[in-house]
Amino acid sequence: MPHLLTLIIFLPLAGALAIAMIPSRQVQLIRTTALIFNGAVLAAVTLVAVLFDRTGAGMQFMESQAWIPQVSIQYSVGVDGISLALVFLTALLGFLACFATTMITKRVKEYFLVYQVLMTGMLGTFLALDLVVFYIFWETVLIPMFFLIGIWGGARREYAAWKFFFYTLAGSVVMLLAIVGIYFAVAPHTFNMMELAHTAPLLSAGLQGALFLMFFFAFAVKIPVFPFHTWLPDAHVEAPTPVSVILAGVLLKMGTYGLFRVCVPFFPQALMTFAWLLGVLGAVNLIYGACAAFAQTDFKKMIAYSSVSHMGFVLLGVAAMNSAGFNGSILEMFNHGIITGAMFLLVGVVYERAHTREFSAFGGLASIMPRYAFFLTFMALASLGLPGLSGFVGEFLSLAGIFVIFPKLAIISAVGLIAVVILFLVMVRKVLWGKPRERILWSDMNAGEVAVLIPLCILTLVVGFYPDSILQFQQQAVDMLVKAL
Amino acid sequence: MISSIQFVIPELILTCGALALLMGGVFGLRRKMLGFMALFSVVMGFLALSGTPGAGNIVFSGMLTNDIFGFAMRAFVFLAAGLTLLMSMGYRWPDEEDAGEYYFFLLAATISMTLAVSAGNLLMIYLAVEALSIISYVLACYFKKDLYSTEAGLKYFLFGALSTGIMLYGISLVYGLAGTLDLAGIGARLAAGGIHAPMLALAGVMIFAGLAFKASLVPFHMWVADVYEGAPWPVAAFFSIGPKALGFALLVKVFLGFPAFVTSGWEGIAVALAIATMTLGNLAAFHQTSVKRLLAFSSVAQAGYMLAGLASGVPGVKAAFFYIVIYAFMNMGAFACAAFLSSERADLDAFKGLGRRAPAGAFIFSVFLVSLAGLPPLAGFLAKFFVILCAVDARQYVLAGAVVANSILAFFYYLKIIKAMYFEETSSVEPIKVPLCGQMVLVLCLLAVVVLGLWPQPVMNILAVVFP
Amino acid sequence: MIPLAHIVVLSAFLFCVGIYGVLTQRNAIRFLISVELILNAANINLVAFNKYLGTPDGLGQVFALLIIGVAAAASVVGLILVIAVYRLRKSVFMDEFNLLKW
Amino acid sequence: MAFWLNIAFGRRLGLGSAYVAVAASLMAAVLAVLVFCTLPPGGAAYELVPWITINGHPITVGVMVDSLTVMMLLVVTVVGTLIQIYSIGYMAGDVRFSRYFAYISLFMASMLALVLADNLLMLYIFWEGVGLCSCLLVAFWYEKPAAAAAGVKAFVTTRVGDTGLLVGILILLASGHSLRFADMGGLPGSDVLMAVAALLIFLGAMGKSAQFPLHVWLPDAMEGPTSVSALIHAATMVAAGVYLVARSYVLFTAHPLALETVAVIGAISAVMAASIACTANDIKKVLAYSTVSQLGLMMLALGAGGYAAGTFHLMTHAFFKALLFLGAGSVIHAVHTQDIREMGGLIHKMKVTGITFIIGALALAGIMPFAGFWSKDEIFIALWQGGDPVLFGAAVLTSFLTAFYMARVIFLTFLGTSRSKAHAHESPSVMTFPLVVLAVFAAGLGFIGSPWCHGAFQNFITGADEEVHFNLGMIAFSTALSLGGIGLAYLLIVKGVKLPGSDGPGRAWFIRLVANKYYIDEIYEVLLIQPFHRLCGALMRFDITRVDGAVNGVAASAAALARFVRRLQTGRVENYLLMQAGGALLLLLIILGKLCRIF
Repeated sequence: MPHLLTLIIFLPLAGALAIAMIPSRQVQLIRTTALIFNGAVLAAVTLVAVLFDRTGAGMQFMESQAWIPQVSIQYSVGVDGISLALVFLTALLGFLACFATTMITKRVKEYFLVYQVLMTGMLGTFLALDLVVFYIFWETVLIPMFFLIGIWGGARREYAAWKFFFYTLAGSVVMLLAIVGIYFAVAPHTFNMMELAHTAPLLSAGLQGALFLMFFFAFAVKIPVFPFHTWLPDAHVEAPTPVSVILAGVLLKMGTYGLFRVCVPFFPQALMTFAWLLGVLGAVNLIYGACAAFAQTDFKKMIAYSSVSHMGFVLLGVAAMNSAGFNGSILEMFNHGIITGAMFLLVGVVYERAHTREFSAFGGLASIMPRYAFFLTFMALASLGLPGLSGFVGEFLSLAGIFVIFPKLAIISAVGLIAVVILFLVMVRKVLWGKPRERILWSDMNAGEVAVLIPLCILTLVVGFYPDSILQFQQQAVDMLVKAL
Repeated sequence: MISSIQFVIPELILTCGALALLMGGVFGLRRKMLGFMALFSVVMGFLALSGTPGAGNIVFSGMLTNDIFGFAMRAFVFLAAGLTLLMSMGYRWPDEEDAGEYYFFLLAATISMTLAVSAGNLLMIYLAVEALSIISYVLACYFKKDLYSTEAGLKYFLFGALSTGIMLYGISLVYGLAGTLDLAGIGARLAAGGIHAPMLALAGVMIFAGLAFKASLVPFHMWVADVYEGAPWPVAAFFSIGPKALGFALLVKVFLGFPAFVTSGWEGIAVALAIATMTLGNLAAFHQTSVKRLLAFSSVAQAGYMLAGLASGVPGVKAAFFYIVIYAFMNMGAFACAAFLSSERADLDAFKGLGRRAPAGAFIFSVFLVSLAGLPPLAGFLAKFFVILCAVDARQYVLAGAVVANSILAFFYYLKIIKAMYFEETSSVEPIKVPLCGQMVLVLCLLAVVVLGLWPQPVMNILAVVFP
Repeated sequence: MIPLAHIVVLSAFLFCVGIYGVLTQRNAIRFLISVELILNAANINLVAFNKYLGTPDGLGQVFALLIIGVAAAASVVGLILVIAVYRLRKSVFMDEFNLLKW
Repeated sequence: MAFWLNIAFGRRLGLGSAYVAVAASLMAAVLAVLVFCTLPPGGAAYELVPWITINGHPITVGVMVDSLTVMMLLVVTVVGTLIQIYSIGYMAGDVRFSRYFAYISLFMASMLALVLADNLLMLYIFWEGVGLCSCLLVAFWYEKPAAAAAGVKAFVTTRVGDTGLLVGILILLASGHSLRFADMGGLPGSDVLMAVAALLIFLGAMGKSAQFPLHVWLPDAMEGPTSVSALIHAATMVAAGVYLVARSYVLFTAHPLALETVAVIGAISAVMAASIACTANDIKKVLAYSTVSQLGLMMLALGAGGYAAGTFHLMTHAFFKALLFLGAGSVIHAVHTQDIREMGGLIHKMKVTGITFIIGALALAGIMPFAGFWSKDEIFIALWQGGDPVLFGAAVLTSFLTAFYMARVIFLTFLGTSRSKAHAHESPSVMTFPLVVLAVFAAGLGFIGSPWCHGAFQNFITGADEEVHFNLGMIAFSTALSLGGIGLAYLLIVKGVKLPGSDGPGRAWFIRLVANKYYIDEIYEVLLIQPFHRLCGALMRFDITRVDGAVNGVAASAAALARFVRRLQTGRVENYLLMQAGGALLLLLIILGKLCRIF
């Protein structure tokens, strides 16, 4: 399979073309087509994971093709341990979210068209090895997301779509400047990430710092890092359920992935200088996100803010600059994708029944929706970092990593973790416990809804009990990163 | 002399075509027929262009120059004319009146532009630009019973006459300072030195004002929106690519040919004007509700990006012209889409629900708008990317920053159109049909925008030859 | 012989008058006349420079003639436009032409 | 072999049937006995699979079995099995019957794994696991708002302590030490960091074992089913804190400060909780505070160096406290109230329950032949030897109060006349059988630590081989103490004697203070919970108005600027011209300025 990665990237686009051919009346056929193509992507990604050489630290399945030689831009893709986890996550959530797309009834064809384009953008971002190509895929995500939120979203969808678009755009144009800046800074001029990993660390400290901050700003908006996070609650809340899943599960990871792919290997000196900043922001994210989430009355908004909180761990892991921190950080990305994705699915389940997301409308659901109660409790526990479930491993590794460097931050974060615990427990109490309100005659989750959640639950358990199942893929890549520092 | 005649064969073909059109109009040929005739002569002229003698000869005793830059720009002018013609043929004109004259004027404008880009003498430049201006006034005023169209024509005239007048005065000063109007001669004289610098600067500003007027650079852009809005859609589209590109070509020809101008602070001026142009253009477009005005201001902003390229040294010129080529396609595409999908002076409400009524049209329009905004993987992104690349290379960091900041601003109003088309619904569900010629121009531009976005080599190779 | 400087000052004066007229006149016809002043200022320059700097080919004078012709054409078109507007609005005052704005 | 314990309990969630649960825990009990029988001297450790590597330190999933482990295994499996049998009766008819057993099984599995874990991280993982089960079981009747709130409170409060444990683990990790218990002996002794780590680990133990000031969750946790209270909040889980301290005892013994802290906290908890128990009227609350108090006593013993005493008391306490809770459950089952003021004379109607309860109470009060006496005696001896009069006094006071409140409960509940309107009846045999078995243990278990058995327990647990002698003075003293407590209760409650000065204002103030649990909940409410709510609300508002406001402000200012620029396009030619001319003039000036080097 010489062009496996290219196939993975453009398979969804092919799906989009196929969907474009189908008349918009044949809704079922469109759905099936989208599902088939996303399933094929998942299968291909799984194949990559199976064929992946876990002992190799470098890029694998590389493809390289000169594109614009005048400015040495190459179409270059490859996968290593860090991107593999995220690509798999993307493919999995992409498939599951596609499967869970049952509530979309208007303009189905257009929905799946943009959805497929979105998939290509996300997969490409994680696989690109050339900064320009990376940027192109990165930006490709914006417009489909703008549509997905703006057309199929909730009541304030337009506001949310605008805000999402412009906020993240503001971040990415800064990244564009930084990309151009790094191109001219290194000798020989190149956009190739593999070469940059060798040449960029040689830059002067000041230059590294400036470029690092520019890149970091771009990623910070996407992650999102306090104080650039306010697009997130709006976008997550207004987006339809499957899109929220993708947003939280994959889009946020683009930012953190960028940290690992760009900020860490290119600017080790700047990373040393600004590690405290990352650490502090991580801790702030963690606590601020949890506290802000706690005060929400909207179920989905609460989950959205809790994402901010979880992303704090990823930042902490990066700030740690050691193997535990990086491993924890990457694992946390993966876990957060799974857990929060599932959380949004669960919010969607009650939203479809209640048509509201206010906590005050719920209560006592455990009595009338036992299956729902199980899944929600399970995922809430995973979110709050219960050992034995996947969330804990990432968080613990991140904390263990940061403790070596900034013990005070680690302690503050550990204490802040209590807020996360309170947050999710109180959520469970508000939604599931208590007396069921009168006149609620909601049905429990149907087979489809359960089927989507089960793989996520299994992954949560497996990673929680045997984290090496994921870690073994990334270990070599992380070791290489750490060694380069 | 033979080579001189050979050199202008394309223009001669166009002239013949134009005259034939005038006659055809008099004899009452159908608009469609006239359109084909015009297109035919442009295509023939384009073919003839490839047969003109190689670069290097002096033609018409230096009034025209036969160089590769002029050659490429002539080809570009033919391209722009061809696109405009196709669009005009696809456009739903309200009546059959004055069709012959319309096409005649278009061809005449094309001729004056080809002459302008290959001019070797300031006077020739003035004459060609003045001719183009006069034709443009008439074209803008094409709906002569229409309050808006006539106002547009008059306004264009008022500004145009003043601008060319000022330019002429500047030319006359240059004549006094250099003793010649021949571009090569002026260059030699300037290189020799000893010219009264403030006077030269005064002349420079005056000539710059005249050309910036055509290129719609701030502060000489005030006319743009009013004129575009009053003029018919195809005319506005033509203005937005033909004369604008001409303005830039002449700026390059005149200013980058004068080393003295470049060294005396023009680079800083160019940077400042580029930033001002894109910013003011985008800000003015920000709240527009009239789509034509919106696109007009957008074209002002785009001029700012092109100027940003020019302000970034020699590689920047290449980037600027890459931008101009891409811009021609995407802007023409955007104007064409807007023209076909709505009416004259349509506001944003007219675009509501177009995603339903004309799915293909709305999609293509969105592609053009997104490309204008500069989102990958479309050609508009690469164009902007190269400009930024050159700006950073020339250490114009502020300029590069302004370009990216402006692209955020620009997204706002481009997306507003897209939003109207897709997010909002209307009661009307009647589908909108685009005529065949219209479809052709759309597909042509779409292909260019998409293919050049993924594979920019053809244009880059040509530019590499033009600017060695 | 009149010094070149005098002629240049004259043309500059004409130019300024033209500019002043352009900026202050609300009447489109007067505007046209002011523009003609600017063009003539340029013509004076061309002719004078040609004469005083002694360029052999006399191009400056030829150009002046050409410009007179072109200016005439421009004025004609301008007048046509003014008339077209006048027909519709019964006015030639430019400050009343602001249908197209913002 | 012990690994099989784990497997047997691994994934049984959802199987649910009570019999499966009971059978499984019975099997576990048998296996535990087997482990006990085959335990090699000095314990055994099995490293199983590598789990994760943290900065080069590999963490493995491993099992460690030594005497302490075996003791805990036995306690957990035996008590657990009995309580599950009891639950069959107690939970009969509940809508979520099978869910209950699923949770209980999950708890048992976590608890056993916790006990078996060979390193701190593994322990921590299952530590949280038992916490979760506790939370779920407390909130088992989640329809009751109080139960739901108590569940949350239980988890969150223990989580505060767990954070300490977590940080403690992090300190050990970061300073390059092994997390394995077996390797802990080799740690450098004088390191201040290690003392901090030990204290933090103790913080975790405080949370779990409900020690002051983190004890507040335990009384509230009584909202759960009584069998749960017996299993989790009396016998096993809360003892995990003590277990943890015992398990990492070397860390503490290396640092006198750490050990002292343990003792002081234990003493405060013991006395305070005992005093509160004297005023509580809810039978389960009395027992809950009693648990806090007894756990404090264990901590006190450990802190004073009485390793064997503490663990011994842990074991005996597990049995008699489980017995008491189950008895209380039986009573509640019968009279449908928890308020002891509404009971009375129940011994006539519920003979088995009554007698076993009294046995348990006597054990708790520390009356001669019963289990509690021997272990408490050990603690007294240890404290006496420790030589700190204050700590010893605390233990004495606790012991006295314990006897007092247990007697009070007995007098009010089982003796005297019935004040209950409900028709009480004896519980089914499936509930009374475990009571009887536990009563046997409560009565007899103390002997294994008594001089008659030559201190078998102490030698087993410490691995030493020493003779334990009678300390007649201490025996007499403690018996007198207990009897004194009982006597006081008799006087006050049965005879209605008023203590001199008990009506005085100062005394009333004191009683109110005690009855309101020293206002600790209220202090938390004011100092922590309300500020947290306010902080969250403030942060949310800050988020909306400031952070988001800044973003929207940027957008709005751009829009305002755009509006202004748009207004520049007046449509009037003269304005345009003026601007153009001005612009051109400006250009000229700039250029000229540059020429003249002004700029």
